Amino acid sequence: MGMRRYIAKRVAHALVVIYIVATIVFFAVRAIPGDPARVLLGGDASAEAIAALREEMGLTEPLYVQYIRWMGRILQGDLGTSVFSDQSVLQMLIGVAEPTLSIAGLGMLIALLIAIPAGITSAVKQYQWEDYVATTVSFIGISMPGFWIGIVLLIIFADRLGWVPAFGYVSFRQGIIPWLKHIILPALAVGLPYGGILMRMTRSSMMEVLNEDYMRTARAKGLDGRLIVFKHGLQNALIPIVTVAGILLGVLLGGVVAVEIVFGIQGLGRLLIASIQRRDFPAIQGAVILISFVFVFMNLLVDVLYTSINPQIKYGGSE
Amino acid sequence: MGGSIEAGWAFNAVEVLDPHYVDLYQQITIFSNIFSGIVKLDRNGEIVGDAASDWTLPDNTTYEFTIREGMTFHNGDTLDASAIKWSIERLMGLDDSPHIGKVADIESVEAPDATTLRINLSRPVAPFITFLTRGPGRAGTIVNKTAVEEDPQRYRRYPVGSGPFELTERSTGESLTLTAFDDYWETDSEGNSLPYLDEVVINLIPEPSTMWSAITTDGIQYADELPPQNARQVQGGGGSVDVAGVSSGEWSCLAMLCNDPASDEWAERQSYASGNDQPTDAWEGTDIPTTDRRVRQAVAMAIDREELVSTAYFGFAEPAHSLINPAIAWAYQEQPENAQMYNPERARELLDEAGYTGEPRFSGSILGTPTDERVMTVLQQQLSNVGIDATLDVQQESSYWDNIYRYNHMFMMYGGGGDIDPWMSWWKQLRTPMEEGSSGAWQKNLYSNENFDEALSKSFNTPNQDERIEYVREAEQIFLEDAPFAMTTFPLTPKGSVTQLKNVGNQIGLSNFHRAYLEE
Amino acid sequence: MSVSDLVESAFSGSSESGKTFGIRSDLLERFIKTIRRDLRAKIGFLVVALFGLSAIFAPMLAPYDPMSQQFPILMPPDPLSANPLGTDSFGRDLLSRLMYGARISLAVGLGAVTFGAVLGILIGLFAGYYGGYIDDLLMRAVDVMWAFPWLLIAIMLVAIFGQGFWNVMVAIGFAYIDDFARLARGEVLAIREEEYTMAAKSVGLEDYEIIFEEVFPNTVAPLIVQFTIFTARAILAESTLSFLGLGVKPTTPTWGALLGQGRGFITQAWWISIIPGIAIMVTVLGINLFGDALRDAFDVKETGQT
Amino acid sequence: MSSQPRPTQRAGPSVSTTVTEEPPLLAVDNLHTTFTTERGDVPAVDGVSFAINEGEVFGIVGESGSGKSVTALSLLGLADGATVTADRLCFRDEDLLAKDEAALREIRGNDISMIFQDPMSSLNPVMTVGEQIAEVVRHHGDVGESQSLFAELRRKYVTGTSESSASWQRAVELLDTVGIPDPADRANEYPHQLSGGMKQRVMIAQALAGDPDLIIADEPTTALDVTIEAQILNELLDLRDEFGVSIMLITHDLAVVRETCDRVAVMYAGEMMETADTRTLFEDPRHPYTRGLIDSIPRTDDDREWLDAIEGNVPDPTAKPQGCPFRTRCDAAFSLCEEPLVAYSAEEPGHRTWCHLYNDAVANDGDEVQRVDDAEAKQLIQEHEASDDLVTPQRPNFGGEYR
Repeated sequence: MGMRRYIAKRVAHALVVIYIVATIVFFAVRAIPGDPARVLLGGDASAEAIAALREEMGLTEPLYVQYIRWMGRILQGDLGTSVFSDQSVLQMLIGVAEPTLSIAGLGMLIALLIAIPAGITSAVKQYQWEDYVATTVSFIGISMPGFWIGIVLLIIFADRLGWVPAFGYVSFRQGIIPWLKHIILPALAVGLPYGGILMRMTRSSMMEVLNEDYMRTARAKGLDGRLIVFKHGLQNALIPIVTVAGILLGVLLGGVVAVEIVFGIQGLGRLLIASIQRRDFPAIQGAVILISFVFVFMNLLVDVLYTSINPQIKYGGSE
Repeated sequence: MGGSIEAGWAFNAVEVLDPHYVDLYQQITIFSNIFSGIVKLDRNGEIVGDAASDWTLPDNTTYEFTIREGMTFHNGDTLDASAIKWSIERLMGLDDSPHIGKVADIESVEAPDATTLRINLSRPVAPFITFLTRGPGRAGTIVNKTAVEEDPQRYRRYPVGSGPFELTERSTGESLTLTAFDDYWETDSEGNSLPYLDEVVINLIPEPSTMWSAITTDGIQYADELPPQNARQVQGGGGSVDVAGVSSGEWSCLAMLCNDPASDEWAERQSYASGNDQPTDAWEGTDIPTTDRRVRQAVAMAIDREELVSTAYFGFAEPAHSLINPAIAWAYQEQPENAQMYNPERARELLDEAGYTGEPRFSGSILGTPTDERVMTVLQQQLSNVGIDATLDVQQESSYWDNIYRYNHMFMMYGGGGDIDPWMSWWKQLRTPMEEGSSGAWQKNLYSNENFDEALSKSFNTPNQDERIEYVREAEQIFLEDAPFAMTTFPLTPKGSVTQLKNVGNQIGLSNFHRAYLEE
Repeated sequence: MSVSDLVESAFSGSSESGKTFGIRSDLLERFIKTIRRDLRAKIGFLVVALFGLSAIFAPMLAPYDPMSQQFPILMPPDPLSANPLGTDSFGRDLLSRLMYGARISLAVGLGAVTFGAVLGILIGLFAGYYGGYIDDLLMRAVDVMWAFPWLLIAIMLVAIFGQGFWNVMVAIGFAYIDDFARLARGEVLAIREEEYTMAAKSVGLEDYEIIFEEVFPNTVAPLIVQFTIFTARAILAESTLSFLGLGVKPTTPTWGALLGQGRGFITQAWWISIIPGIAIMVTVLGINLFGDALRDAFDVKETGQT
Repeated sequence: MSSQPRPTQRAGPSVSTTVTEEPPLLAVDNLHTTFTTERGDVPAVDGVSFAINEGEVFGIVGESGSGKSVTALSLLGLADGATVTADRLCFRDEDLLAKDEAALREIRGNDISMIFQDPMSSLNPVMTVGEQIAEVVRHHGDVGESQSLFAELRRKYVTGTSESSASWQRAVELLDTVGIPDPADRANEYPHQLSGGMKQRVMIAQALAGDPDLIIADEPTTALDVTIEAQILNELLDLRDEFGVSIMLITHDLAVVRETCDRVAVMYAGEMMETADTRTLFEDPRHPYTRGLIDSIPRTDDDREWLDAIEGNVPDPTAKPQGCPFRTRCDAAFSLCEEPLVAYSAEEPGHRTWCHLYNDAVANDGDEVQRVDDAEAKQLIQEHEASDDLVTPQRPNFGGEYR
């Protein structure tokens, strides 16, 4: 049936994109000046030792050979071994993915919880005080660097008030409450700017919907205001927002990197930056692939969700 | 007593803990809780027995150790002379180990019986005994045969030693758990078995500010390294945190290019150090002021070390007037004669003499890593005060190392750590590079002086400390005369512990918990 | 659907929509009218002007040399003292550094978006105008770019080409290419079939003539709005990169770098990280307000999809 | 017949003296609907009076922008951002102006329901047509299904409306009534799956769902092609016969009026021009504008060019000419036309014309003025004027109604 074929098509497309991304990254990292062998052995290692290690790491082979080898391994789901830690990149990624995804997830949740109601309110109460408050706040939210929000929150709630720990991450497996305590500030830091944008979106989208003929129809039927907004308006208003939420993931993921640094959380972003500084090629490639993967597939998911909340589209995509 | 503590290490990811591969101080400070050495440094920085109860030098090239009885590895294997023999010979076989040089002069290792270990050197090596210390030395740190042979790769991350603690758990980028080793041989004066602590969880907290808030909010009880700017807040105590600034045998300087790598004299020679056959032509047709000794002396005098200490280090450093660092108790002098002292007037005179009178007198760039940034920023200002215009080139570590061996910068931030013998800061760094052997292998600034080389060789071949000190002083004087390095500071590492935590061993920058305890 | 659209719509105040064509003639006029009429525009313009000027004239206005370490370190702000905004950890005057910082931050912001806009618009125009496989090719390329979160692109580029003013500018701008491309393409598609394009074709104008003389001018309005809003984002981007230590040379004062340097002192010298943050916030807020007003003035359509 | 001048009575009462005895279903007297914009006040409806009786089809005809749709919206308080005033706005003698939003909701859908011009945009794209009808049934409240916000949202987002529920059954029934084939399946489809005609039928079914006494159909057929148009109109008439519901049919198309309406009012620029029963209007059109319209009927197939019959365009509502808004385009315009308009009754009961040609002081042959006694004429006009100023109830400007 249409749905399945549509998804299949999009998945294929997504995979192609990821493949290209991976390829670009492969060559990009090798363009980064600096020698992993030297970083690994430390500055003062002997030339011989370094040469030996480069050999061992397969860095001496011609680029295309390296590339083919690497692709081969990727296809078997092997992302290689970290130059720096002798550890399978996959394991490393799994290790760091949890905190990052926790923060991103909670961040997005916060964003949505703030954005949707606020957006609706300010659309419905257009040019009344609720609208002005919501709009102003969202504007301020949009205008702050996420990591800076993080710093401010850290100073206030962790350092001054001491309500939550200032650093690190504990897995939810060690208990939901501690987990939340560790990620709430980072999540807020990434969520607020994101929520700001979403709120603006919701507002304008909702306002368009409110002016639609079918909303007038609903009123002519004698339905009560709240019912009209939430039953007839909301779903229509959400249609564009869903798409946007997906796109914004990029913004959000980007935000998480800096926020992880502020809160000293060993996440994907941190790993990526550290790996780049150490020229840990396999790790960099792995991280980038993972990020693009999450990004592309979240958007795929969003597209599917989109088609499901919008009965008007036949699965030809949202074009 | 007992109890367990959370500790913080300012590091991204501590992976390799196999002492024969470990290169970074944060790793040393961890594994010296896990391993025993043949010898170790006591709290005064003196070398004392560890696995060896005692040792003698029948002659200049032979070390004979008496090994304690009843020591075992964490996995139950007995630790006797032959186990140590195996450990040393393993290192001798590891080409890719950064420490192989330390055992290069070993002719043979013998273990005639369980309690006797004899090491024969091919020639006298004065600092040799320091190589065998548990912490910084690493050559004499004893690894476990069974575990290594089982899986060398795994051993790098899950080392098995014989120290007071064993590594029981680790999660990458997060934490390592050290658990007290019940069969640890050593006891305190009352005969209580050591260590007192049951468990030390080492959290990796790369973020200085979060390290600080962690220890102030009692998230951790010990910090291997605190951000100096915060540490300075609690100096003088009073708070819930005690901070100790300890020397880890660390020194730092501004290395100055002493010769043109492309010159006839050096074109070949530089490759012994750098491994690049083609010397850079970066200097072609340009004059390199720092090749003039007077200029180097001037730079050394332009540096206000007190200000450096207070601004760049927030007080956590000693001003360095020479290259012998405080951790080398027997050779360290705060101000030897002709020490490098702050004297801007004289510096300007010297620069005038050298013919650099312009405005600026000359310009050059300083190469450094992000960690050097504070120091570089202050130096830049100080150099400009004597008319030298320095631009800062901050490189990520990887590209820093690439650049430094291209000799394309006039100034380089450089230093060393864990140097517990003068040889460690001199031999590879400043001696003339040779095609064979480690001499000058780490030359950053192409310095060469026969007399200096000579003095070093002598001091290297004279194990007897009293005779040796003469040659050390001689070399030091030549160093101060030629000023290949403008010394800046001996950095101190601010170690923080909550007031209840007592008696952590911080000699030469270590964090040894094996006598540490929590006060009720 | 591209980020550009969502940002557009995210910032759009009015739900009234409808494309405006042939606005080139009265563009400037509308500009001025907007500023005169719309409060948001007024505020925004004033803020931007204020920071812009203080940046341009920093050498004259700044009380001290931003590099000279002449004061006691970590002095808290005190309006009446020599350092109204306090000093940093080297004893440098924060106010002066902030002023000089504005130069780089704003310059990088503008430069980055200009770079992204020029490339993106070119791509978009050609893709949209020619359609067919050229379109496919260019747009697939854009798709791939879009699969990278912007920060990734920036980090990579900086890692490869090294830090420094121009590199960072490009690194940031690179991430906007796809957004501009999509927007420009969308606009072109919308008006490609308009009468005047047809007319131009019929009188036998060269393609490039049509593109640049007929089509492009009519895509200007949305692009201007886009440009304004992205400048705001570029400034944020710069601050993030500098904060990660991947910005313009570590030693040059930019707002982000100041923030970064403040990081180690959060607990004892909040002002080092808070004050530059506020500067960033106010500027970006100003630009956003301005852009928002512009959108309403230009009555730019907010499209849901690409 | 005597051409004896009869003093015309006040509009209000005169309305009730039309064909039937019992009070009209809907009585509108001197309705004003004014939008406040930054370009000044816009009087979209400017003094409109008419009445609709039980079971009657009443047509309001006029060009686009003549205020006919706004009139309809004003009745139900759906004219957003407008201030509505009237001497009288009564449904079954209940004053609609006096009602607050909540009270109006009770009226909407239940007593008076609307059918809008464009079925494509007037149906909610994300709800099945069945549900869109069913919710009205529930709102009508005699099926005993909860219509609380929570219940409704649960139906919408969680459970969906059960096919066995009374409201759904009724919805299917209604779809059947309006002639939609296999309604049970159709009920589960979304608007975009239906043809234009189908959609409009759904709209009608929806309008019927609360079995109202009055259906306001605002250009119900403009968006449809001619063949469908006929079907839909017949559908409406059948319903009238079947349920005895009254219909207020708003259109720009006199042909449609002739086919369907019992009585009709002609509007121009927010004001009434003429009202009469359909036959009379077509046989004896008195207003020049009405004549213009009738002359142009043959060309109804196209709905833009037909006004060529009358030169010029509808005046900008913000800048309406003094007195008769039509005078600028009127061939018969003369000295009195700048005086405020008042209604002049003709012989036919209920036939009234807002044109000074019919002032008793004016002698004319219906197209041209022979003689005017200005003094007397103006005096007569003032009498009409005077009779208008009494306290007018008004509905405040609600703005958007989503509270």
